[in-house]
Amino acid sequence: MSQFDALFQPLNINKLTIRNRIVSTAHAEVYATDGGMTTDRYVKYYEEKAKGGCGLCICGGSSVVSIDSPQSWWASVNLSTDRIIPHFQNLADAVHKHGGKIMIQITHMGRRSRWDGENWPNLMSPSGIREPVHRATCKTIEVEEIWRVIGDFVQAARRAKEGGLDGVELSAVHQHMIDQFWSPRVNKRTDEWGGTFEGRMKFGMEVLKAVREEVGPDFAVGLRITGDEFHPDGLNHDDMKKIAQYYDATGMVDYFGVVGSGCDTHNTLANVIPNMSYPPEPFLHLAAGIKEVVSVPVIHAQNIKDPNQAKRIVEAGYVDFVGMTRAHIADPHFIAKIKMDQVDQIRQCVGANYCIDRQYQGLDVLCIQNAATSREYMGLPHIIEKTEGPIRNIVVIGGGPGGMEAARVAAERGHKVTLIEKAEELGGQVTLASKAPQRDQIAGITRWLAMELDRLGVDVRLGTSADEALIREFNPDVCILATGGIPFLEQNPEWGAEEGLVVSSWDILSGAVEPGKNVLIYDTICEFSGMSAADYLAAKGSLVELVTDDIKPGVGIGGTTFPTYYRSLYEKEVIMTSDMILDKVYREGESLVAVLENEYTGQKEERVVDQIVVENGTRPNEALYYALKAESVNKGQIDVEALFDIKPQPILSEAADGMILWRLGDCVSQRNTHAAMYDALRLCKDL
Amino acid sequence: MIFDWLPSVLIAIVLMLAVVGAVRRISLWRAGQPSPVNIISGLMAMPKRYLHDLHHVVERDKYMSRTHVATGGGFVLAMFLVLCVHLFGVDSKLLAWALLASLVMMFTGAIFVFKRRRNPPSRLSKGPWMRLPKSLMTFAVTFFVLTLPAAGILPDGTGNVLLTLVLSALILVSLGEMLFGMTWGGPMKHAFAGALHLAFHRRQERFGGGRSTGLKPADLGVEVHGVSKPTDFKWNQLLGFDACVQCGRCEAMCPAFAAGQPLNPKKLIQDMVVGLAGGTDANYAGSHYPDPQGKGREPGSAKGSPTEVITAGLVDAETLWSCTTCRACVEECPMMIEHVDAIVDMRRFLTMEKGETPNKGAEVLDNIIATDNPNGYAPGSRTNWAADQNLNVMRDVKKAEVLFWVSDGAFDMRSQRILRSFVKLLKAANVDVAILGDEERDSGDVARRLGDDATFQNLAKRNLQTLSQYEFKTIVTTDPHAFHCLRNEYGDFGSDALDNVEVLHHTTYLNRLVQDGKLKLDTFKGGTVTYHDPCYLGRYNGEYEAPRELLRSMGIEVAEMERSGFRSRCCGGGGGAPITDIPGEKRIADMRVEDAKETQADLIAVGCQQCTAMLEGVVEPRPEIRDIAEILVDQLIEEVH
Amino acid sequence: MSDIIRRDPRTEWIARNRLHPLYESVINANAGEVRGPTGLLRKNPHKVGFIGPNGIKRIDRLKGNGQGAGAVGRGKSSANEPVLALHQIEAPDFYIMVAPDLVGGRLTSHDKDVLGLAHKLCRTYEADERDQGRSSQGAVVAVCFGEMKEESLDLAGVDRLIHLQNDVFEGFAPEARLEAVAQIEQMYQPKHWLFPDSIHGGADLGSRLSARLGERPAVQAWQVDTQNTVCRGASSSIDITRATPRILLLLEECGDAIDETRHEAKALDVDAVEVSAVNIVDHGLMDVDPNAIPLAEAEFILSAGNGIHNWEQFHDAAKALGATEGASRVAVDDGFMPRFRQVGATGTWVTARVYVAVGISGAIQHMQGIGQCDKVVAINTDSGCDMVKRAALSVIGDSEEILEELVKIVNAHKGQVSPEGETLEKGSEHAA
Amino acid sequence: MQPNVISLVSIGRHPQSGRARRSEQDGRALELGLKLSGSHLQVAHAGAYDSTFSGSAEETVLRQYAGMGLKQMTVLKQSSDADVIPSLSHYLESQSAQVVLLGVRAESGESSGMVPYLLAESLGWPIVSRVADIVSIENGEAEVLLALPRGQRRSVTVTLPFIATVDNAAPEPRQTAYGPGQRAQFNAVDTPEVLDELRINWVEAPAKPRPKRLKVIKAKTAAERFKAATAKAQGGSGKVMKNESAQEKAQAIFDLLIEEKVIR
Repeated sequence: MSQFDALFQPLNINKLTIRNRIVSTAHAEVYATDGGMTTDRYVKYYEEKAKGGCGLCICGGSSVVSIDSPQSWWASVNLSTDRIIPHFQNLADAVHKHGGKIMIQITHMGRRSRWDGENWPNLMSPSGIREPVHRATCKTIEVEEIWRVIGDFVQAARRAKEGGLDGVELSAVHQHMIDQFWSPRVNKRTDEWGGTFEGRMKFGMEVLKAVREEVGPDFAVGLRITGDEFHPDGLNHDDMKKIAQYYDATGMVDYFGVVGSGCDTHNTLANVIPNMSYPPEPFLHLAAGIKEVVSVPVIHAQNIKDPNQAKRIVEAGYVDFVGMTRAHIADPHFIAKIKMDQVDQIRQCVGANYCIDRQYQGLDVLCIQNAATSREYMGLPHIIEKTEGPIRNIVVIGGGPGGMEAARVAAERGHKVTLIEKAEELGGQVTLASKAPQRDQIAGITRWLAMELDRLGVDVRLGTSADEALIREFNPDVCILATGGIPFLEQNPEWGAEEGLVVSSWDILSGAVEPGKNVLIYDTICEFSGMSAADYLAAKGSLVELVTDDIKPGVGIGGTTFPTYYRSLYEKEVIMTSDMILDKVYREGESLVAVLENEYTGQKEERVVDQIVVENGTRPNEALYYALKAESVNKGQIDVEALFDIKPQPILSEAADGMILWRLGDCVSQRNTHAAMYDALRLCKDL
Repeated sequence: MIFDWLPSVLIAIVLMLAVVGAVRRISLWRAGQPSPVNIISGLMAMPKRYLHDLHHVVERDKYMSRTHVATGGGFVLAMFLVLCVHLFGVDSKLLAWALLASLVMMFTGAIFVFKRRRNPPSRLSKGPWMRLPKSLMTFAVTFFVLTLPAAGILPDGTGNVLLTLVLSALILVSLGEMLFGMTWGGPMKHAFAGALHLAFHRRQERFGGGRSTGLKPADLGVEVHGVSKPTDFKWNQLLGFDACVQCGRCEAMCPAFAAGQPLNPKKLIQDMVVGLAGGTDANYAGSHYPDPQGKGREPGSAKGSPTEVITAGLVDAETLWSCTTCRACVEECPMMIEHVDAIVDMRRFLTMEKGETPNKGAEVLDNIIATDNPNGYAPGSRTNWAADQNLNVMRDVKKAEVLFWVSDGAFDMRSQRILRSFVKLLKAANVDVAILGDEERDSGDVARRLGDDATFQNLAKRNLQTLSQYEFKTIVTTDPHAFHCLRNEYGDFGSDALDNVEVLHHTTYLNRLVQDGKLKLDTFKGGTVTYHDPCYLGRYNGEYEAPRELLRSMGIEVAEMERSGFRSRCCGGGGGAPITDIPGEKRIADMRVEDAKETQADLIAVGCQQCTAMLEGVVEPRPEIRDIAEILVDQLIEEVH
Repeated sequence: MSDIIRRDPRTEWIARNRLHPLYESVINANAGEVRGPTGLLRKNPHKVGFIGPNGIKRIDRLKGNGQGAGAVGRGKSSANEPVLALHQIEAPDFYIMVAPDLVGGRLTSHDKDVLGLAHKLCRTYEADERDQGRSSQGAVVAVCFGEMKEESLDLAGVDRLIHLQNDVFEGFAPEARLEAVAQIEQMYQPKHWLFPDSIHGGADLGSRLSARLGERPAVQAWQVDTQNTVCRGASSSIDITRATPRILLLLEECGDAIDETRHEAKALDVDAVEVSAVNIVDHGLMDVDPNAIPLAEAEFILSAGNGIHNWEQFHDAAKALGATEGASRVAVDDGFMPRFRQVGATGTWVTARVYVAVGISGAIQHMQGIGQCDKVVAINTDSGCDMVKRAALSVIGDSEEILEELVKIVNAHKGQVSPEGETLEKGSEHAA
Repeated sequence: MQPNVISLVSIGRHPQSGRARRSEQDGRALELGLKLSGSHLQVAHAGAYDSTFSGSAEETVLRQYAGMGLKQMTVLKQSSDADVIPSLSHYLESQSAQVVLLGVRAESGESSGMVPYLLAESLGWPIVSRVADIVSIENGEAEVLLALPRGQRRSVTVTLPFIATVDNAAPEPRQTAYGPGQRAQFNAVDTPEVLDELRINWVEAPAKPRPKRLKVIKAKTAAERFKAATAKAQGGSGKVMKNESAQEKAQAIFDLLIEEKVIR
């Protein structure tokens, strides 16, 4: 046993024995295709968590029970047809095989969805009030429809049970149909389905009763609720305690999952999956409050990412189970590593929210730092096996996330690896990114890699600038260039980068350039770097205006992250200006003048500032690549067919003397951390 | 010869002296506690035991075994014939010629003894033992010369006064050593005591290929528990100490000695001899106890007498606590001395009477008493590990083909991996298995080895009580220590719970499954594998083959370590040694991993969670360490149903 | 009314022209916030900027853009601290005595919980009296000994204060304190005596008083009303429900601290206390090895982050200061400190009275771990970091230099205090 | 001159198994007693001693105490619902004890920790609580180390006779040995028995764990609750020193450390 004993006390949910206190809570995976069927990818994704020791997986966040609750644009599971049953059987078998348990969240989304796709339904909600995040207009649900939806819940629960799943979780959270009825914010009805407390409770109660009747007393049925909607006209914590008690009293609920915050506005939505700017477990008090009043186990997730943290929460008895969903996305072997006494080897979630932010764009959930997650079905491994082939001499140039991941994977394969980094510390652009306010956690990505490189005995040489001669000295079998990029300030000569009129966001974040008093940031990329530079400058006391030619600053940042930037920037009175192109910069006395041009009208205006920061992305730092390309056996080429197929690069099995040269990450073209690490993993896993 | 009568008189006198010596020696032994033996049948069985069981051990060293056959055999024969020819005066040329031949044989042996003694290995004691080859040769030459007339080679009466006197002196010298020394306490004592030890051995079951390794239960409620002074030993244990030939084979095998912990089994037995006879260790001429901390005990400073407390001046308690109870010394001892019994007997005194179990000992014992497990975990959490295993629990099913004895590995994350692997294999083979769940308790192994037999017996009785409620044919366990307790030690407590129950180690059981085709295995492709024999599986229970056969069934050709099988070196984890944690110069586990590294192994296969823990505690780089069940599970071909 | 824009074209014109002689005054006049009748900040987005020399609209936030745009009122509107209602008692009809631990001269959260409970009991008694048609008002009295640093007794619910500050009560003086409370008991006959059941002295004093008065106290009590009390017993394995006695030794979180009212904290007189025959004499605190104290319990922590470059100096400084060592996650991940020294959500939660963070900018997880620390001192090069925002004292600059100076001062101080380097400092030291 | 020391022991409770055991603190009290007066130490226990005693869990535990090297132990016969104070104080008075040692709090029963205080009051002796060690006893005075929170120690002197409660910080009790424990004699003594009447009316129930309070958010509006939950901890306006010399900065820190008494 270990210091984490508290996490390994089994606990029952109804008749279901959960082997530990760690749960992967319901989230939209965006992996169900073919009309909402769980695919091989879906199954393997959950199987990996079960294999890694996760106690309970609740899959299928927002899986729909009705045909008119659309699921296609975020590819959730569709329980409105019997077609799903055999798929569930595969899923259940895969998880049970490893001792895990699996349930599914079922729901009707009501107004919290989009109508413009699939069957083009009319969305329904208790009082037809529009939902802002999805810009969802809807009709007022009629009583006949209410009973039909209740029936759909029953059928969906039956399908889950017949498919061999261990239980269902009714979603009464995130402003789905049940809590739409609960919340006075949206339920303005005066009939028996609204008005009084009992009236507002009625829909959920009827669903619960009908489902319980269908599945019998022994099948696990949970209820996921909010702990406080944080809306002035919504449900507060005391309301929720009352509601939880009310449902608990029926004896028909086997557990409560508690989520802090409502989420039908952009700002509250960000709370639901707290990113790295939040304190640890910010809403635990809400879950603990619910636990005080109910008699069944309580599950709580939200920013619980570390074993010590989880242990502390469970040990103290605030809740019975901790949800560690993103923690499992970052490392599905989280539990196994605790058990193997490898806590320091856990790849810890840093709260970058790449996963959820992709989901809100209708894209499949991926992990910013673990490219194997959800690609298990393609054969991308979480545990890298040692090679049975020749041991190679590998040199990696560049200690950013791509280079470090390449070095890590190569070293796990058992090769002799040297990593050369020009700077005095590892991390590359991630280190820069971590300098911004509330973004320090992101450095966890490369800090983990650095610890792994150390553990694996990679020869890391810092403060070493690599050139052709140095590389030749190593006489490597494979040379991997991950030298990253260089800020691209020369695109428009009128910006005066040559004369030093503008500086880059790197200059600012690295501290190479002192913050000005009155700064204009021109951001064409509209992702993290520009927002971070603005936040950084404002935190240092600069007056900041953030200008973009795009439709809004930070438009490329996902739905759970831009709100926290906005909170921070607005609070610091950063002016955000969109639709303006930086035309030119000139000096006027002590000051700099930025000439901006409205994209749509061509009208120009000026800003007098004392510092101009341009964030215009990077150009590849590729001089070394071209210097080495000719002498390499593969002429620097990567076989993309093999690469995309997750197959070994053919050159590895060809008996050719000389050095193989690959490049990856921003040193090819600017993409992101995940892209660099994905390439590193798929290139090096077969080395 | 001038004085024809002289040799026979001399022989008779020395024989008389030898009888006096024997009486004294026997009385020293009889000061020990009673231990019933059958004197007649013991003596009758003795020659066969000598030729078979003892020789079987000696035979491991061919040089010494031939030397001993020649010397010892020659001497016994010669002595018999000397008595016939020279004492009783049987006049037979044939006998005389036979005597000459046996003396030649003895002399030849003695030459080899002499050669051995010219540059003896460090394990051999020196001192009086250095003169032994000379005494042997003197005996042979003397009686050879003396017998020449009787054989008719020289005429009767050859020689003069001088020759007679010389021969007489030599007779006294050589017979003094060979007969009087044998009983009074010279190097030849081993022959006398050794022979009797074979006859009256406390573990008669050991002879004829048998195995007797379970500790004898301590009497509880007596005035003093355990052995405090030499006379607290059973008389035949004292006899056993006297049988020691100081060959140092135990010393060479002892892991604690090699690690520089203050234990040398040979010295310990010699100290016991000092204790039983009284005196000091000044005459001891072998290696002393290692002294890693420079506490400095001068030879001669260890004093004892039959009635003095052993740990008050004769042997340091640390010496007793250094033992891992690995039985390597016992296995190696040609005189079949039981070192481990003696050590545990003395530990019983230290723990049950003095309350002086070192380091974590007291805490562990307290925990075992209060929670039935050594680390003080909640007894109700014993089955937590199996929450996802869907295992039957005996309380529910009442009967099963196989009872899986989980042991305290249930509380340890590392060991749980072994348990889960084993369960998976059982399931793949469709075995009807159940566990005791939270009703199981620590087997008592550690408590017993730490000398707390009261707690051991308490646990044993309660476990037996639990077991007696259920029906099963086989007990299987992944823990060789629990295996040993259940199989060899629980029988002493008058319960029928284990009657007709086969107790098996998991490797034995798994091997049966594999041989019966119940488990299909893939070929292993993971580099070189060596196998570490757990002491409590191998030496204690003789199971060397099943684990190896299992490995072979996966296509693994075991790269054997130099010390493997019955000579396997302990991991350092037995006998509560990690708990008492007596410092040495090295760690035993480190040495064991070094052994493995010499085979170029990438993987050390093990069959014991304690060994796994000890070997994994060695700092990397080192070979990977996995239980055989874990290796098997990775090669298991799962049938798709 | 509020949406009518008030314009003054002339001022606007002056504001546009930086060379106008009245420019400064106009701008300055507009420098203040413009607020509407409800007090909300008013902005007119149409009026930002002016026309620059090239005939292009220009925004210059530093120098001003004319009306409403100049010198933005940065920093938080110093939100009016709400003034809490004062709970006044003219002449108390009964008293509830609370003897807080006052660790380091300040109320602990345990003390505040007990005070809160005292008020809860008070209110119930008052209500009971009202139900009987009588009017009665109780006062919560804090009975304090020794040094007092607490500045918000009024906010913690102290109606009346008995503060005994006299040499005989300083340090460890259980007998004198018992005499004092016994005398207070005689003078005021309080309805209850409440003590924190703590190792800071509350349990001891409460037990002494109970024994003196021969009254059975409720010990380890955590759920209390005027009728019944629930106590933990048998190593916290059982709950004992019993009638509420007069003396209560209360566990942490037995009540909710006062947060909505202010109280008078008016001094209450006590006659001079006779302390006869002292059998226990205090000789002060002993020095202990700070690194032998578990991090979670340590009183004084010197904690290192990635701003440390001279680790040897850091360890020396910790030694000189007698502080327990802590570390940030980064310092641990980077291998400079062992894992068990890690402070924060992912490591150990600490409770130090003084936490000195050297080169730790304050990741949010770290801040959670030091949430219960009283005084945080930040040594950092970045004055904008979160640790500085959290700290009671921040010094900005190179940590190596500052630690060096600090060690010098401490060593000089030590030389003065105990030139012979005694381990036991006799006499004057007290920590109540 | 060896002081007359009496250690009092009770039946403990193992936190994991709930079984009766040698109590942590009483064991330490006994150990301290052995240190102070060796074989002269008297040990007493007030509890049931009747026909069911032999073979009971209580006997096992008392024999564990005895196994620390006691030849005999006094059992003051008391039924389980008795108030042990009269019995104990009667006994202590009769033995003219000078130092009485016992744990701070019992591990079973009410565990109020009041026994030592009531004994002290009834005997009129001083009491020191949470003793880590008794360094010396000379001239009718004992030098005692008290255990304070956070691992701190205080040195006090106390006049004899006195009662001391022994903290977990005191040296661990020695190992208990089976043989001596089994052979120890129990001297059962009849002492006055007084029913604990108050306790009869108490209701006992198994305790549920009591999670520590999390942040208390009393904010009224939704926005305030939102902010309070998601904002990071900030202490507010501390003093910031930027341009002073390193020496001045160090002095400011030092002053604070002195003020807070963490440097003495």
